Amino acid sequence: MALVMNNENGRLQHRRGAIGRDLAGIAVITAIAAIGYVAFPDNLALLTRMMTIALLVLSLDLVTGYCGVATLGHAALFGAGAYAAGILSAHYGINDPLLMMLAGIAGGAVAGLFCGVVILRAHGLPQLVLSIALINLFHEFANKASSWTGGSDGLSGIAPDPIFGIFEFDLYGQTAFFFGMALLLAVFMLLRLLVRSPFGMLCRAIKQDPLRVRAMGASPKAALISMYGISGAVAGIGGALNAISTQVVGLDSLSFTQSAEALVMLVLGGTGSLFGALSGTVVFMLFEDYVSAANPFHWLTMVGALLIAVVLFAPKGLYGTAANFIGRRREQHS
Amino acid sequence: MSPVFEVANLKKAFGGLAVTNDVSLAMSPGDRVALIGPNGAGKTTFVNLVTGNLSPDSGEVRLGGEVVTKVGAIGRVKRGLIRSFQVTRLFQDMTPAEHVGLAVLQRDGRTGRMFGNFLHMPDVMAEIGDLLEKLGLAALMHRKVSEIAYGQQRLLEIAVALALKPKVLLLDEPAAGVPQSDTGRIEQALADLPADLAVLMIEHDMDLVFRFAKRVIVLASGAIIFDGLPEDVTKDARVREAYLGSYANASHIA
Amino acid sequence: MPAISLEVENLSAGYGPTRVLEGISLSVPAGARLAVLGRNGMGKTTLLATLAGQTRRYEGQIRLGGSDVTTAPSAARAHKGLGYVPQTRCIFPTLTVEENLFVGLKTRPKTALEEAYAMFPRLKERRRNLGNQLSGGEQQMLSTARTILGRPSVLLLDEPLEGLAPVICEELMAAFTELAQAGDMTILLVEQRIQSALDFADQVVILERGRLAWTGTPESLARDHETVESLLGVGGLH
Amino acid sequence: MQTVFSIAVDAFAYGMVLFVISIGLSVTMGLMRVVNLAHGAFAMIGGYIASYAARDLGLGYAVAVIAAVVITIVIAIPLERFLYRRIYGAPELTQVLMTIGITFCVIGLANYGMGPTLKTIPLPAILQGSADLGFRTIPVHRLFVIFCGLAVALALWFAIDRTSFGVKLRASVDDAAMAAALGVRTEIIYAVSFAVAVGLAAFGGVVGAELLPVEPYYALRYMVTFLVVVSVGGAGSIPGALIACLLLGAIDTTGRYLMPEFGEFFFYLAVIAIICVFPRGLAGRAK
Amino acid sequence: DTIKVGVIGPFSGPFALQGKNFKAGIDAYMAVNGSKVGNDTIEIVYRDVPQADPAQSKALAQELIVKEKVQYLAGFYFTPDAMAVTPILKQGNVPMVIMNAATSAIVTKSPLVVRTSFTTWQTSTPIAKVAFDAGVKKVISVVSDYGPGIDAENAFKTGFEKAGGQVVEAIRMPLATKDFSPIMQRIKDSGAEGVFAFLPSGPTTLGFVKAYNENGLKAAGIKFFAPGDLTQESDLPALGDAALGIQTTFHYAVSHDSPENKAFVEAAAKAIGNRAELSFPSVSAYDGMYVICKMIEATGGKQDAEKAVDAVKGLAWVSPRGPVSIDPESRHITQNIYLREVAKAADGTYINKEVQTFEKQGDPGLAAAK
Ligand SMILES: Nc1ncnc2c1ncn2[C@@H]1O[C@H](COP(=O)(O)OP(=O)(O)OP(=O)(O)O)[C@@H](O)[C@H]1O
Ligand SMILES: Nc1ncnc2c1ncn2[C@@H]1O[C@H](COP(=O)(O)OP(=O)(O)OP(=O)(O)O)[C@@H](O)[C@H]1O
Ligand SMILES: CC(C)C[C@H](N)C(=O)O
Ligand SMILES: [Mg+2]
Ligand SMILES: [Mg+2]
Repeated sequence: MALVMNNENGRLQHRRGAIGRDLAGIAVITAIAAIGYVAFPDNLALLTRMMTIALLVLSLDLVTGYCGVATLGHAALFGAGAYAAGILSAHYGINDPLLMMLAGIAGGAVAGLFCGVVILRAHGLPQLVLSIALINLFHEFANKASSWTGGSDGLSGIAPDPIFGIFEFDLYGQTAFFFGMALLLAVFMLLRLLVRSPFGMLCRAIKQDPLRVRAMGASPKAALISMYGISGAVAGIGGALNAISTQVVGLDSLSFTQSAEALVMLVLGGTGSLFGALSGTVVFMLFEDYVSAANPFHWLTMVGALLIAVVLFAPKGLYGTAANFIGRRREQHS
Repeated sequence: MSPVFEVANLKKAFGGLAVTNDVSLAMSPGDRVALIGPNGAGKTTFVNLVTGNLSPDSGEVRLGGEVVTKVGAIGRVKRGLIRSFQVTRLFQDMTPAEHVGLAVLQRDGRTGRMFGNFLHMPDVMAEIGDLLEKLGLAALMHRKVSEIAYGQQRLLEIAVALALKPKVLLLDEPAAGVPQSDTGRIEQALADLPADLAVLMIEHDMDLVFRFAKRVIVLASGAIIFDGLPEDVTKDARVREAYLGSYANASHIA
Repeated sequence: MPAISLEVENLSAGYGPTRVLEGISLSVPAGARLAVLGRNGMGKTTLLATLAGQTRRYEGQIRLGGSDVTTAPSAARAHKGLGYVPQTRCIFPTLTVEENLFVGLKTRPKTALEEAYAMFPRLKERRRNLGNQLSGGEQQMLSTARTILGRPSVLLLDEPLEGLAPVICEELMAAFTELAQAGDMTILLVEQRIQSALDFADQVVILERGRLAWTGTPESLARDHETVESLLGVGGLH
Repeated sequence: MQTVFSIAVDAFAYGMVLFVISIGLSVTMGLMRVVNLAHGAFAMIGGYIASYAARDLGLGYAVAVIAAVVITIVIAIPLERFLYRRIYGAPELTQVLMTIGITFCVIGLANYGMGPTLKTIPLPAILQGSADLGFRTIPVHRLFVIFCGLAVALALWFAIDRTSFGVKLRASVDDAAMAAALGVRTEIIYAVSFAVAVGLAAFGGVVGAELLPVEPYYALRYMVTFLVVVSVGGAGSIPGALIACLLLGAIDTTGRYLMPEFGEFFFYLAVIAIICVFPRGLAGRAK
Repeated sequence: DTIKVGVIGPFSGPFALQGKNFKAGIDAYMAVNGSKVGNDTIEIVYRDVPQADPAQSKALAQELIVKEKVQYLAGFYFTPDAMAVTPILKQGNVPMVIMNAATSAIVTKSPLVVRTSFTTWQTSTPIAKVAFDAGVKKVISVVSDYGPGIDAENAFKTGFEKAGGQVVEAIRMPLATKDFSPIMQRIKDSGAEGVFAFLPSGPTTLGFVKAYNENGLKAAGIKFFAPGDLTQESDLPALGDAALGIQTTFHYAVSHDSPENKAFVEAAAKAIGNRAELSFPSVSAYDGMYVICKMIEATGGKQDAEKAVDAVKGLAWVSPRGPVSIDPESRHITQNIYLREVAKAADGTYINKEVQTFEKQGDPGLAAAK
């Protein structure tokens, strides 16, 4: 039994564990990306799309997995980022991808703060419904503001310049792929720092018992709203990447469906861990891509079966369950 | 000495039930007060009222002379009014180290920091170590709270309150669920508190009450029916009947 | 229902992969009053919860009044006469006091509720309140009353005095003693206040890290200062 | 004035349709605490069965309704036994994943088996046509739905608040382990409640089919509507759900009349406003 | 050689029916004409985009071009999905044949786009004349509040006002509208003699048409005009008697009486399995395949997008829907638009019966945009 664990030892182990997992994380992401690059050199667009969605799912994990906020409207943040970047290019002719990215971050963060303020007014199911109401309002608003957003026809005319004036966003999607990869890695690293920081710990505590946190003198609401802002920035990066690589922004990026799909991916991978968010996205999208190409007409049944199977055999999500299993093995061996 | 903590004419009713009925009391630095009374007398409600978890129907709460009735629960904590919970409220997925670490960081206003890790902050770790050692939880430091026994959770509850370095500490049945073998640790931890701290403890374990308190307040049906020295409380007929029963006759009081 | 016996043979149990109890064997005759003692985290709650069918059992047998209930689910054990008052009270928070008691009635008529109110008049005053609006002590009363209403033959009590006023504690212990002596119930009591437990029990077991470390009578334990000190961590009993 | 009356009638009728279709979800979500996103899937299955019975087999409407409810329950029994039982008490998000998975499967299978076209349930002669209210006419079918809604509301309220089954169900949901320890056979309680909820879903799917026509995507298309009305009412509260349906029906109808182009804004802003004022839903109990 | 054609469309999800029609049209073409063009064999690669999702559409198109090495892209039910693909056509050297997406502007986004379907402007303009000729002078327009709906509203208004009528009110209602009673009340209160409506084909049309009848609008003699989306053939069995007599204008009716259409319907019905599911996207897909085959012929199977597109500019042929041609300027299809009325056929099924023909209609939408 590991009941009596030496203090100093425990700490060291924790420390080593955390840093080890950081490095492992980077290694794994890079490796997967490299494998993806080698295995699907002709399908970089799919991989880029996976990265944009991964950013959305990571961002969702920040509020759902770490703060316990139930939301089916997270695409609002993603879409805000996408439209901000897209409008900058299509209406103002500012085509620098980095500037567009900044616009996306800002758009996402602002939407995040706004959504946070509204969504945090309730808990549980009513909270879920608030988020649904919000995403529908965003969607409807974008539909109405068609002179800005192109409405249901989509915002076209986005023409990002080459990055640093050299790397063009072309048919083969190399630039978009590496650009996305760099962004994803950077975001992942920053988020690893964030979730382990005192602030991250505070958020986890809030998820479990906000009243207790108040009794410790911290304001759950203030913390959650800041987290929402950060989450918005991350989703905004995903949205902007989407706008830059697709060069069209559709209303779907601001839809309930997109939000729900992101939530499904997150839960599939396992909430409350960045790896869970990533693995959920990768598995879901690869699976979907594979079965929908194999049978474009009836693949939905297969996806449904996958989700059911995951709940039955990996109730904490793919990564969550695997991590649990490995953790237990380790404990038994020590 | 001027009181650090003062309550004046506090009233609260749930529906028709007056749970806190015109309660006034004051505590000075260094006070060690036990608040006892029958079940449902309104002790926990009193704590909820003064900490701002409930809002009173009327009356006033003052902290260090400042009226805080309108200040929220968080503001009162920041001013040094700390409570523990009768039914443990802990973060089930977090470890004792994280609980205490969070309390320490929050106290120092460092929970807004978005990088770094408390495990790498020597000052924080030292404080966590000391406190958990004192309460006998050092060995469980990195286990999830959901996996430790109830009695140990009770001790952690107190550790968290202490980590916040209160000026006024309100303990709601700190020893409930803690075995006799460990109540000594609680007493020791309380004894080690700075002398100028005011402590109010709600407790049904009379042995502990009489060892700890220098002053006893008895609450019954929402009103204070006794406020005085421990020696005198067992002599009060109303208290004996409503609360103590045969305990008062026993020879436990040293 | 009259009291029945409870036998446990070589029981091991725990939570998921964590083993907490190891090879516990006990034989509690009908009408006996057994005190289960032990320091913090030694497995007392786990033992009672396992008997009630609430944790994972790995090995061993449990017999209730001679019939094997080892694999029976919780509800079936309850119908065979097992009553369980958990340490954490487990009040149904969204049910009123009366509804909480109602669940405990099993098949008895609604009029039996008065028994509970007679035992704890406080509950009668609060009977329309929701479970989560009760004070700590009131919840404790409700939890105990709820189980007793079902007239169990074997009653498992996990720290039933926690949070109760001294005068109520006395009354309650007296009531338990009476129930056992009348042959209505076999009682297993986990209690932190060793003195109260010893006053009540006619048999004592002490748990140490999930194993039975000591078995005997209250009198012999009171004399055995060494055991008291090493297994209970208390410096002698008064 | 006449217009106002007219709108009021429409609003009431629409609200009751919403109620009939979503009330089963209030049972699963509020009482059993399962976020059952597959509610629409069961409603749709009911719709398909009724359509098949009435249109293809030429059975009577009443027979079709009963067949729909019964067969849907029969289909749901194995699902309850092997899938739902695994997620009682699980975290909400796990339930979301499982029930979305079930929904996807049902959609896929319906699309495969029944084809992607709309299916109708022919109404009997007495439910066809319009009734004259004096100042306007209203489809007889809507009156029928209103009647069904009120009957269902009353029966459910009685079963949940006034029967020992209701108490045991609520106890099981609050703390299944403790309820079991007190002798409540929670599995049976759950199975029965689930069957009732599914039966209600099927019933709603059939009688609501005039407004929400049956097709494979039905299962997801109206999910948001169901979720919203149930949660705004306060999940688990029958009167709450009724009030929410009538209120939201009224807001939606009025908004759609006054400013159709901002219809969605009206509806969702109202939802946000209601929840901000009643953070637990209109009749949500404190937890 | 094998020449691959990538088809992107909604093959699952809420629009699965329309995707199924794409496939039926394509299969029908292959069944009638064989899958060989010269020495080349055509192979179709399907990719599913269940709902409008430009990012996914683009990713799939990219995959089809780069990995599957398709020489032609086709399909595209939704405008944004088509829009997202236009920027990569040139570099990919791939022409794109649009089999549905109905916003006029798409063809302007790339010279490699050819459209064999229709535009909302194209199908909604003639109904204005029909309404005016029927003696209706005041019309209220009611459309779903999204791109195609707004196109329809503008097209009708332009046409109707030109004819001399007046659109007294223009209502846009959210796509997700379920209960249309309040809308019907609005129509009644507006005092219009007729209503022009646009709703995308699918479930909502049922509620709309029923509400029109049940709220007494039909009885009150308020005439109903719409483009054919509202009465697509696959929705007719559900609409039933409620739709009888509704007049719509559209580019195709399954009941169109011509030998070409008979052959097409027979093949397409076989391909789709259930004749009742046949609807307008199938004919666009069929003709799309025809155009692609012409392109393959012209390029001899070599990948040369520009040449391929040039070859079909001005191409004219007799489609199942009637005589059609590709406008060399816009690369959009010029076709007859028919006025149809929902009627009960001899065998008891409901059909759109053609009653009037507007010949050789181009796309007025492009002109309007200028
Ligand atoms: N939200 C509420 N609504 C209604 N009644 C309440 C509510 N909260 C508490 N009460 C009632 O107020 C009374 C006082 O409760 P309180 O928790 O303050 O008692 P207490 O003195 O702490 O008792 P104990 O010693 O048992 O913990 C109880 O009878 C309780 O039922
Ligand atoms: N849910 C759980 N998962 C894993 N381990 C647990 C769990 N609950 C308890 N334990 C462990 O089992 C051991 C025994 O716990 P138990 O609650 O039975 O002790 P106890 O004797 O009742 O203590 P107390 O006097 O504090 O109530 C403890 O070491 C505890 O850490
Ligand atoms: C009316 C529909 C056939 C038009 C199609 N949905 C589009 O986006 O163009
Ligand atoms: Mg209390
Ligand atoms: Mg215990």
